[in-house]
Amino acid sequence: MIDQAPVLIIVIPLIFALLTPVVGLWRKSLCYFWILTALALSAAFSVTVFVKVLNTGTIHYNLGGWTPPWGIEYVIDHLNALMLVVVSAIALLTAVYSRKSIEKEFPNKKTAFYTVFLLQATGFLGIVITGDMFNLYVFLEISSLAGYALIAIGEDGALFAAFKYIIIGTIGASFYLIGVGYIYIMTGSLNMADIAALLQQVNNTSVIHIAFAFILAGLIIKMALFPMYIWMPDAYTKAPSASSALIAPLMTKISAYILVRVIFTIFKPEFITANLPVTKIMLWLGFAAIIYGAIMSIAQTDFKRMLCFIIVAEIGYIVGGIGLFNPTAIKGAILHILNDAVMTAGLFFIAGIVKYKTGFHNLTDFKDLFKKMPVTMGAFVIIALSVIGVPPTCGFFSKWYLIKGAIIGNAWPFAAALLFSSLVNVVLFFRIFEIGYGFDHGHDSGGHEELGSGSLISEAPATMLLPSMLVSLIIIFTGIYNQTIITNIIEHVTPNL
Amino acid sequence: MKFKILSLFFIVITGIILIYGVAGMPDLADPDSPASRHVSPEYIQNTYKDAHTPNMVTTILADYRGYDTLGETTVIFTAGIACILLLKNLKGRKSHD
Amino acid sequence: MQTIESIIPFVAVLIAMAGPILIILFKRWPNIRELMTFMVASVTFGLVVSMAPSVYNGTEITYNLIDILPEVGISFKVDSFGILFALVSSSLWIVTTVYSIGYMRALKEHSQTRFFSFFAVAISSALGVAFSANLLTLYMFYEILSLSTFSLVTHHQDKEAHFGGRKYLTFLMGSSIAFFLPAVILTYYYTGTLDFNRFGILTHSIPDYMLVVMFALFLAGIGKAAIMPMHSWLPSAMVAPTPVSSLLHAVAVVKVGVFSLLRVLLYIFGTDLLEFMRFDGFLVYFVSITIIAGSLFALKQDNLKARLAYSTVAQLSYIVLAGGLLSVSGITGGIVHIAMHAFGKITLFFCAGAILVNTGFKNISQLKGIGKKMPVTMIAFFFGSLSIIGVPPLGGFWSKWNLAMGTIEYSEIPILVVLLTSSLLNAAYFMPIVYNAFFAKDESIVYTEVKEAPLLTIIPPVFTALVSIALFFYPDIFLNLARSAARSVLGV
Amino acid sequence: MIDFIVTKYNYLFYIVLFLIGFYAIIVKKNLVKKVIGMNIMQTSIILFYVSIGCKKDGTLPILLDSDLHSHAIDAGKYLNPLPHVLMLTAIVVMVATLGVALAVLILMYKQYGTLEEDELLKRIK
Repeated sequence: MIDQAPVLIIVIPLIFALLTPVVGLWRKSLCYFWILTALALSAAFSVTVFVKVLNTGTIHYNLGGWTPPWGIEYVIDHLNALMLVVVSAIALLTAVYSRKSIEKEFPNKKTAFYTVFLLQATGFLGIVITGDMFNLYVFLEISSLAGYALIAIGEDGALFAAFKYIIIGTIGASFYLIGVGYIYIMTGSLNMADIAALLQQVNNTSVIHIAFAFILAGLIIKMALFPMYIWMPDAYTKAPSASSALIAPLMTKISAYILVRVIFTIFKPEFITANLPVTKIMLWLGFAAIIYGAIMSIAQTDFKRMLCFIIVAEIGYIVGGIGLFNPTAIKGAILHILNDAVMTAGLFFIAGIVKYKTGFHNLTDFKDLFKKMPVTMGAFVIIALSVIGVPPTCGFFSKWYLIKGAIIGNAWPFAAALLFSSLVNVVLFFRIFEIGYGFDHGHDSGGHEELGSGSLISEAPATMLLPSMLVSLIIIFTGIYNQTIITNIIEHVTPNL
Repeated sequence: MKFKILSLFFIVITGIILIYGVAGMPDLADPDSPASRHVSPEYIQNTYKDAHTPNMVTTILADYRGYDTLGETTVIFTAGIACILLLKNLKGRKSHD
Repeated sequence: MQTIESIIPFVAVLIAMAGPILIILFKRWPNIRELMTFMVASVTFGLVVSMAPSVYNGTEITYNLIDILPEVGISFKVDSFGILFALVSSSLWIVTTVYSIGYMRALKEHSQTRFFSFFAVAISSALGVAFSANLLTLYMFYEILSLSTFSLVTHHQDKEAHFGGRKYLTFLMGSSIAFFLPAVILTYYYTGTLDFNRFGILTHSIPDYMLVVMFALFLAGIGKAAIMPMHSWLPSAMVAPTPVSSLLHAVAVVKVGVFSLLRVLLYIFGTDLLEFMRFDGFLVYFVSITIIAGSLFALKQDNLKARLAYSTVAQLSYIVLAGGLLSVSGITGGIVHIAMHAFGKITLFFCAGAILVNTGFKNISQLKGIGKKMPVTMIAFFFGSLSIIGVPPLGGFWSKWNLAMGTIEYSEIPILVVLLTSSLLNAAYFMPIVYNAFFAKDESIVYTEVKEAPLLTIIPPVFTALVSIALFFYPDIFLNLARSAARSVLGV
Repeated sequence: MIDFIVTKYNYLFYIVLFLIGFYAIIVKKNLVKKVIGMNIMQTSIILFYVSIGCKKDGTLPILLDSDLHSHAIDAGKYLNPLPHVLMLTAIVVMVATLGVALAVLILMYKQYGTLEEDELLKRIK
C-alpha cells in the first residue's frame, strides 16, 4: 500500500470524482462527505509520501511498470512532496469550507459542482507529482477546464471573465505545448530527467532557446505575472466563494512551481545564466508586478479584487526572487510559494465568509465585523499580518530571504519594491481593520458599557470558521518552524550556484 | 485600426520568433532526427514483444503511456460535467432580450 | 561574566501574553476579570524580580526558544540593561492596573475587556523587547507592540481617535517596515548574526557609506524613540484613555523605542565603532535639537496631556544621549533616566487622568485654583514635575547629574548647556501649572461639587511620587544596574 | 533560403496556421470567431507534432507481418508513433476546451443577447 502511495494520491480523487455523479443521483447531500473522504485520503497519502521522501530521498514511481523514458514516471523530490502536502491540505480545507456557501449559492447544482471541484484538485495534484512534460500538460488542462467551469458559474459578469480566461488560458497552454514540442524534436524525449540529461548536448541551439521562451511565456500567462495578469482579477472576483478559495491560491502558485521545475530541473541553471538574459527579465518583471500590483490594489473598493492585485504582487515576489538567481533569494521564492498559497487561501476564506454573511464583498461590508465576528476577524488579522510581513508569521520569513537575496544580488530596486509592497499592504489591511473596527464619526460613543455585547455576535458557520482558524494557526507555525522547513526541505532543492 | 496594426505587429514578431526557432530544427522526415532515434525505436522494436499488438500507436496509447490516456478521458469527463454544471437549469436563467 | 540558562524570561513574557485568555474568559464578571489582570501583572512582576538578584550580581540569563533563521533564533537574554527596563515596566504595570480599574469604571468606558487584553499584550511585548537576545526577536516584539497599542490608542472609536490612530500607525509601522527592517537585514547580511554583543557586531570592514546608511536607517526606523522629526505620533496618541497614555506613552512604548535604539547603538554598532565613525558627536547634537525643541513645543500647549507628551519627547532624547556620551557617567545617566523619568512622568499622567475623571477638564487654563479642591493630586503632580526637572530630593536628579558628568567626562560641554537650558524650560512649563493650581484664582471657573478624585485613581500617583522621592535616597539598584551596563559596553 | 523552405516547409505551414489563429483571437470582436481562432491555433500545433513523426521511406506505425517475430526490427521503416499518441490526447483536450467554451457562449448569449465583445461589455454592468 505504502509503495503505491504516490499513484493513490491522484487515482483516489480521480475515481471518487468519476463516481460522484452516481453518489449524487442517490443522495445529493452525500456528495459533500464523498469528496471530503476523497481529499482526506489523498491528503493522508500525500503526508505518507512526504514522510517517506524525508526519510529516504527522492521517490521514482513508474506507472504501469514501464521504465522511463518509455513509460510515464512520477518523481517526488523534497520540493513537490511538500507541494503535494500543501495542495492537498488546502484542497481539503476548501472542501470543508465550501459546504455552506454552496448550499446558499447553488443548492441544486451540488453534484456537478463537487465533481468538478474534485477534478480541479486532482488536476493540481497531478501537475505537481508528475515527472513527464506531456503528462503535466494533460493535468494542466484538466485543472484548467475544471477551473473555467467553476469560475463561470459565479455572479454577474463571471461568464465573460471565464471566457476571457478560457481564451488566454488556452493560449498559455498552447505555448507550453509548443515548447514541449520543440524540446521533443531536439531530444526525442518527454521525461523530465531524461530531457535534462539530453539537453546538455543541444543547449546552444536556437530551438532550445525558443522552446524555453515559449514555456516561460506560457507559464507567465498561467501564473498571471504582470503584464499577463489581465484575465485574473475578473475571474477570481466573480467566481463563487468556494471556487475562488480553491483556484486563486493554487493555480498561480502551481504555475510558479512549474517554473521552478522547468528552470532548475529541466533546464539547468547554467543554461539559464549562460545563454539568455532571462534572469534579468524575470527580475524586472517581478519588480514591475510588485509595484503595479501594489498600486492597483490600493485603488480597489472590492475586497476580492483587491486580493487579486495582491496576488499579482506576490507572484512578482516569487518570479523576481527566482530572477535574482542566488541561493538565498531562491530559498525565499520557494518558501514564498508555500506561504503565499496558505495566506491567499486564508484571505479568500475570509472573503467568502463576508460574502456569506453580508451578500457582498466590498470593503465597506466589513463594517463592525470585529464586534459581530470576533473569531473570524482574529483569524483575518493574523493572515493579514502575514501578508504584511510581521514576525513571527510565515510571510515575514520569505520576505526576509527575498530581501536578503536582493541585497546579495545588489538589486536594490527590488528590495525597495518588496518594502514598498509591505507598506502598501499595511495601508490596505488597516483600512479594512478601521472599517471593521467601526469608528463612530457622529458623536462620542464612549459611555455605554458593553451593552448586550453577547447578543451582537453572529459568527460564521463552523465549517467556514474552522478552516480559517486552521489557516491562521498554520501561518504562525510555519513561521516559527520555517528554519526546519528550509533546512530539511528547501535546501535540498536549491541549486548550488 | 490602431489596435489592428499593433496586434499585426505583435503577431509578426511572434512569427519571426517561431521561424527563428524552427531554423535549427531537423528537416522534415529526417530519419536521423533525435525524435526518431531516441525513445521511439524501442517502441517500434518492443511493441509486439511487450503487448502482442502490431499497432504501435495502440500499444503506446493504452500501455506505455496509458496513464496519459486516463488523463485524456478525465479531460472529456471534466468537460462533460462542466457543461452540465453550466447548462443545468438553463431555462431558469432570465434573458435580457 | 557568568551565564546561566533559564526559561524564566520566556515564561515571564508568555504569561503576560497569555493574560488575555484569562481576561476574555472572565469577561462577564468585571471584578474577576480585573482581578485576573492584577494577578497576571503580579506574577509577571514576581518573575522579573526573581531574576533581578542574579543579574545584579553580574550573571546573564539566556534562553533560546527556537532557531528561526540560520544563527538567529527567538532567544532571550537578561542583562543589567534589560532587567532595569523590565523592572520599571512590570512594576508600573501593577500600579497602572489599579489606576485603570478606577479610571475606566469612573468614566464607564466601553469595551473594557478588549482594553485590558491588549494592555496585557502590550506590556508583554515590552518585556519581550527588554529580554531580547538579538535584533530579530527585538523587532518581532517591537512590531507586536505597535499593533497591540493601536487598538488602545483608538479606544474611544470616535473621529479624533480614528485620525490619531491612523497617524500613530503610519509613523510606527511605516518607519519600522521602511527603515528598521532593511537595517536589520543589512546587519544580518554583513555580519551573519544578529546577537547583541557588548562590543557591537558591526566592524570596520563594512564600507563606511554602508555604516552611515545603516545608522540613518536605524535612527529613522525606531520611530518609537520619538526623535524629531519622527515625534509627532506621540502627541496624537494622547487621544487614548489616560492609563494608556501614562503607562504606554510615558513608559512602555516610548521606552521600548529608546531602549531599542540604545541596544542598537551600544550592542550592534558598539562604542568603538560609534566613536570611530564620529556617530557619537552627530547623535548628541542631533538629539539636542529634540531636547530643546520638544520643551519649547511643550510650553505652547494648553492641553495638559499634550504638554506632557511634548515633555516626554524631550525627555526621551536625554536617554538617547547615552548613545553619544560614551563615558561611564554618560551612559549610566542615560540608562537610569529610563527608570527615573518613568516614575516621574507616570505620576504626572496619573494626576492628569484624575483631574479628567473628576472634573472633565483637559486644558491647563481651566486648572486655576484646583489645588484647593484636589490637594493630594496636585501635590503628587508637584513632586512628579520636580523629578522631571531634576532637582533633589527626587530621583530625576540622579540621571541629570550623571548625564552632566558625562558631558564633562566626554568633553561635550555645549551639551551641558543644552541640559541646563532644558531643565530651565522644564521648570517653565511645569511650575506655572502648580502655581496656578494653588495660588491663582479665576472667577469664571467655579468648582462646585468637586472633591478629591476616586480613591483608586489617587493611590497610584501618590505611590509613584513617593517612589520618586525614595529613588533619590536609594538609587543604588537602578544606578548600579545602569553602571554595570555602561562598564560592560565600554569594556572598563 | 530556398533550401530552408524546401526542407522545412512543414514548420512554415504550422507557423502560418498558428499566426492566423492567434490573429483571430486577438483582433476579432466576435466571441465565436475568437473560439474558432483558438481552434485553428490548437490545430496548427497538432499538425506540427504529427509532422515531427514523419520519416523518409517510413510506413504506418503498424508492424508488417514480416516483422512480427523478428528480433531486430529496423526502426527506420516505420513512422515515429509517439507524436501520434500525444496528439490523440491533444485533440481530445482541444475538443473538451471547445465544448466548455461553447457552453459558456450559450449561457452568455442567453443572458446578454449578444456575442459581440463591444456590445457585451456595455451590457455587463
